[in-house]
Amino acid sequence: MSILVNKNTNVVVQGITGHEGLFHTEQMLVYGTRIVAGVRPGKGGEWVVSGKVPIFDTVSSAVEATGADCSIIFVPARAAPDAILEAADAGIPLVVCITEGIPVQDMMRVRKYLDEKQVRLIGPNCPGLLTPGEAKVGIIPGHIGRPGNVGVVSRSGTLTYEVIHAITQRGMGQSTCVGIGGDPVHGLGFLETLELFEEDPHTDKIVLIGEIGGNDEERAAEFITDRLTKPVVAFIAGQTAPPGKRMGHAGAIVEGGTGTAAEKIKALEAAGARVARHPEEIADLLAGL
Amino acid sequence: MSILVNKNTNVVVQGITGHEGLFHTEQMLVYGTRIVAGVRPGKGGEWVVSGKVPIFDTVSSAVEATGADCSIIFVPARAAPDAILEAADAGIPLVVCITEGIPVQDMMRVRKYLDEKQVRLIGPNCPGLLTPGEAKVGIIPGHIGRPGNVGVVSRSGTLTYEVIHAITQRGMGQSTCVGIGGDPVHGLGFLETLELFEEDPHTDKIVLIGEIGGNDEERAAEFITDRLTKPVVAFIAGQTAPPGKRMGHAGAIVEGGTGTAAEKIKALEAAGARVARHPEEIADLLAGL
Amino acid sequence: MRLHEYQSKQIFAQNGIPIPRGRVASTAATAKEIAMELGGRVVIKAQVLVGGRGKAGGIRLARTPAEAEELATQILGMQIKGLPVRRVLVDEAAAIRSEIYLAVTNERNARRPVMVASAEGGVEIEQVAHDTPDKIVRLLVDPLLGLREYQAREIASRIELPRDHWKTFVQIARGLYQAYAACDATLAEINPLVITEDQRLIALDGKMVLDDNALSRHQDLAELRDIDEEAPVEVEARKYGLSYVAMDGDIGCMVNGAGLAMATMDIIKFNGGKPANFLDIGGGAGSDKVAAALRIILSDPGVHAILFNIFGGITRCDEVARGILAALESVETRVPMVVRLVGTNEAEGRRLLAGAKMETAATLSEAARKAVELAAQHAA
Amino acid sequence: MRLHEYQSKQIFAQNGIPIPRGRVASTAATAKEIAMELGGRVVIKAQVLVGGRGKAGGIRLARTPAEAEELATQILGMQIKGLPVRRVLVDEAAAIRSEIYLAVTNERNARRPVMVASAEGGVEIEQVAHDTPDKIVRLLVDPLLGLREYQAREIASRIELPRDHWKTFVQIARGLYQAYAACDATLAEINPLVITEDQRLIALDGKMVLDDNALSRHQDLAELRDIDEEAPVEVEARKYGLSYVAMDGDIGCMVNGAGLAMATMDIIKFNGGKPANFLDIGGGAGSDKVAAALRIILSDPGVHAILFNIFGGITRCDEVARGILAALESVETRVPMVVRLVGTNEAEGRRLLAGAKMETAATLSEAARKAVELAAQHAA
Repeated sequence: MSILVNKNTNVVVQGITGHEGLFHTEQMLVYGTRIVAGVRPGKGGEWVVSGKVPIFDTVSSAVEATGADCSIIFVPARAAPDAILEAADAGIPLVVCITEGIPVQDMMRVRKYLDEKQVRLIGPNCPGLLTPGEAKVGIIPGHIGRPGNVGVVSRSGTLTYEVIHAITQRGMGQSTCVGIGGDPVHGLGFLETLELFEEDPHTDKIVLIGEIGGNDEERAAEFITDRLTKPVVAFIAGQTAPPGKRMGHAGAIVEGGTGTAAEKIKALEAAGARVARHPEEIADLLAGL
Repeated sequence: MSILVNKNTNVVVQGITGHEGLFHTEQMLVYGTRIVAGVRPGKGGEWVVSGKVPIFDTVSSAVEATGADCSIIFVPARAAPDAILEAADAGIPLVVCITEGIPVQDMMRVRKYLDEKQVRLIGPNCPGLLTPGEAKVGIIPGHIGRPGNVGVVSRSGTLTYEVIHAITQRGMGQSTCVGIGGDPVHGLGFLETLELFEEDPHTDKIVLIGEIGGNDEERAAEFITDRLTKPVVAFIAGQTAPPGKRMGHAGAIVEGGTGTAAEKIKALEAAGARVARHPEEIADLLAGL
Repeated sequence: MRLHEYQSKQIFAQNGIPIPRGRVASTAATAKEIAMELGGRVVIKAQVLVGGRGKAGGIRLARTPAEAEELATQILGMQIKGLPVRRVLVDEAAAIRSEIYLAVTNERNARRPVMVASAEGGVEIEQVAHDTPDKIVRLLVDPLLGLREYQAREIASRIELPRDHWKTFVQIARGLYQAYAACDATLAEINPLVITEDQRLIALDGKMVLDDNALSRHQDLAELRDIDEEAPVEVEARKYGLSYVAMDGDIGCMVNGAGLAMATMDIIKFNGGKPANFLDIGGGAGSDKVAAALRIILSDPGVHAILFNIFGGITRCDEVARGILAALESVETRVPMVVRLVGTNEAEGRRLLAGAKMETAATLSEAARKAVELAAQHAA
Repeated sequence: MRLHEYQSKQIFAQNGIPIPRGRVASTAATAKEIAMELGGRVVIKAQVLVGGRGKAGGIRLARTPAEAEELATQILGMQIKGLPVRRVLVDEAAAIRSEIYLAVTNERNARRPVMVASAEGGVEIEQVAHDTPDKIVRLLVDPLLGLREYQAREIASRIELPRDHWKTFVQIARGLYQAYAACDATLAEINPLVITEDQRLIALDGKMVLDDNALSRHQDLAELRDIDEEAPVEVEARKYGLSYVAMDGDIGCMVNGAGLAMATMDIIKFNGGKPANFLDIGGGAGSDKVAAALRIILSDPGVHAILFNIFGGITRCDEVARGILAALESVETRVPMVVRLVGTNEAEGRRLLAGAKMETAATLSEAARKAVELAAQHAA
């Protein structure tokens, strides 16, 4: 079992003919993900990946022809807001946007529009989803995961891979790994993901990887206190980050004295989460649960 | 009994210091309507109508101080879209906009915004509401109505007064009279009003006054067929109107061969409504029900 | 307010839509000059604000500047549906491979803008809609987001536009939407949008209708109004804030309120007569407004009787009666008049008018019957 | 990207916000000229991209052109928080009656723009927020509708602005929002917005921070970047697409991925060391990128050791190792290095690097401990 994606998820890849799109389509296919279609305006009717995946001009035509129920977006930042809206308008219930560098005001408008629709957005600027043994919809290296009962949710990319890898190395496995992305305005957050893990009968423990900036972690802590029955191990990156400086991710910035790692750690500890002091401690704490 | 407004409705008047606003505020007060506040930015703290009505700078402060649950708008067309949004944001559930001449693209944006809110808009470019004996929120001459069991809904102004007057003259009375307005994009339509009349235990018969343009009447006919149990007398103004010409109301225009009176009459007759051939027949048909 | 083709196309061009090279001329000599500048075959197009120019001979192809001059002379001498042609547009002729229809207008039910497109351009879209409705693509636009690129592509895909043209088509569709939104249009239409033999997309004809309610915030557009193209009475009516539409009957109508005005016309017809106009004098009928309305009605030589229908609500009947009396002093009337006053102070109003040379009526039916009768007598 | 005060205020003025008369000068002579033009008391303001200019003596009042020249000379010779002052803004001095705070920024949780205002302007808003939170008014804006007039009035009402100023305030607030939206800003701030003795509202100081992700569509704004105001290493890092933030520790870090880079700094601190920088080399670490990163790290004389932390996912460890080896050939290193490679092809990667003069580590903790140790030895 898993949340969000599994082996029956039918995926359409928006921006399938680009360098990244094509590479990761192949990787996802190798992993066993059901990639049913690609979209690239003007190339409808062609095929990619040795004739395995048909290309459509529009998401709506891809959905009509293939019944795709999940989209992954690799188009450049300039076109990505449009791509998200197109997927939403085509009725796709789950949209994963890998694209980095979308202006934040664009994302505010997109989110406003999506709020009226029945659609879940993951990302942007995220590594996507991995349900080990079933499907990968994103760019998380598939081989580092292993089916299991740990749900992983994170704002980060490679740090998440580290943690997944470490969990696997310790003989444990993951139900689903969710990269929610490093942008200040994004889709699915910690709250909604924790809720999904809480409801998932095959997730028994949860790893939450936060970082400086915003107060998603503080709100997650409230949720942990109020609603979550499953144990959580957390880590907050950026304990040494100086204020006012963007640490790579557009959302990783301490502004006006808020969004510090110290606050987040305090909130999570108060909520009963085990907070690792450094990333290697995560798997240790998890094993001890 | 009535729909939408009654003697307990607390009304705030937006644009109370203007010529129209002040005049009709007095008229509404004379009728017995509970006018609890007026709004005019920059004049907060003053009073109008011989110290009877306090002025506030913003709708939100008026609502806070007086608990107003209905707003009527007399501000000029340029400022009216803002006035509607302000009322909606202040949490007012019923907004009546008398203002004529609002650009239609403005109204499309306003409606889009209102769709997300729990607010009912009447108008714009409408005469408002009259619940005889209880309250008038608008500009319908109060003395022409009389409490009774006929619900009146209309896209017109003076034509509606004619009909109300004629109904009263024949010894019948009205539950509520609703002027939905003559603009192509407006708030409450025939459908929603018919639904309210259907649910209102004190409304037994309904008069529907339509006109050329759009297909609100056709959709009303569908509703009459599908859901309405109460008898309807209808009249459609503009049987002699030439195509492509705007007949006074911005919405009264036959475009591309649709929106003709003939089509509307046909649809309403097919739905079982008695359709008057000229306005004086309305009260006759009603009396015969 | 409707814009001329050449005005609409200038707005299109400002919004990135390719249009043919060309200019407007009010003399045949200028038309010839423009043809010479363009250096080839040109199309001479009458600029009048009515449809059916082509059928009326108002659009002609000229192969040489001399022919352009000759055809311009002919067209500038024409009247199309009663309107004299005062200007022609001289456009470079295009070699047309195929014709598309593209427009944006207001969808009342959805309360949103709608893009309308068809691979069958160059003809009346109503005809296409009637004959082959599935050839028309309709796509609603969120008024707060505007037309997005993917939506324009969706349209291109659904009208089966060859993929080579998608990029330009997206630009044109978004430009058209932009023109519609920026100008507060109720219609912005390209018909036809052509694919030329050399594979370009060009807006060959253009039409824009602007929202009269929004003109006050578009001073530049309001100035494009071509008063020459309007019936002088409509120009006069607008000046006095009157809503007037000419019709071909013989009974002039003066009514307060648009719905009531339409209903008055309806009852005239029901009684066997024909209304000469729609006229709403609005609320509060001062004598100058009533006088202007009277003059406008009487300027139509086909009018043989006038019917006043006034419902006194907020405005009292006696006030209106005084307005009518004052107006009658300044306007000479040549036809019989029937007045019907109902509502607040109706008795006093009728009493005031009894002295004037007017028939009064208690009901609308009676008023209509009398007006029909009197008009017939007067015409005879 | 942060704009200078004078740049921000020019954008404000373009959006209808009143600003003081004034110009920017890079010499004291020009400052004197401007003061003469303005013909009265002027304020000389250092244009540097850091806060606290006032406290550092970078904002001074001059009563005469001569004094303006003198003060400009002083200020143009200053360094503020390490940044040399290269330009001063010479503004007409205002007689201030009261000071207001007004800004628009992104509200992450609500995913909307938020207007922030306070009657307590002229001081750090964080301080006001901390001391008297109820003096701060916050109002969310629908990003699809923008700031409406009634919302601006609502703000004016809630900060208890005298009613005489509402009209101008509404114009200023909407102008500020417009500037924020048109420039893709993440912050547009007027602090203080003053009411002058003669009852005008003026934006006395201005600050704009732009969204780096949106600069590609604002070429004009991107050109406003003042490279002089940035640490040369940050300019260099941006050139190579590297994300670099200087810190004051002694252990340089080179990591793939932002979260992992932060975590690496955290573990250095956990092991008693201090990171010298944040540096994310991103995915696919080619030798030129690694070399540039090395040069940047080594340009900091405080660096006494370098820690490479690479997680090989899609990018394989052996590829990264080759990138490092190639980079080492072109850059002379003067400090000990520790490398930790994990993930795809980690064994091969470690084998490749074994030949280089680098310590390797199997775990991040071990790598951090070694780096801390080596840095201490090197510094000694």
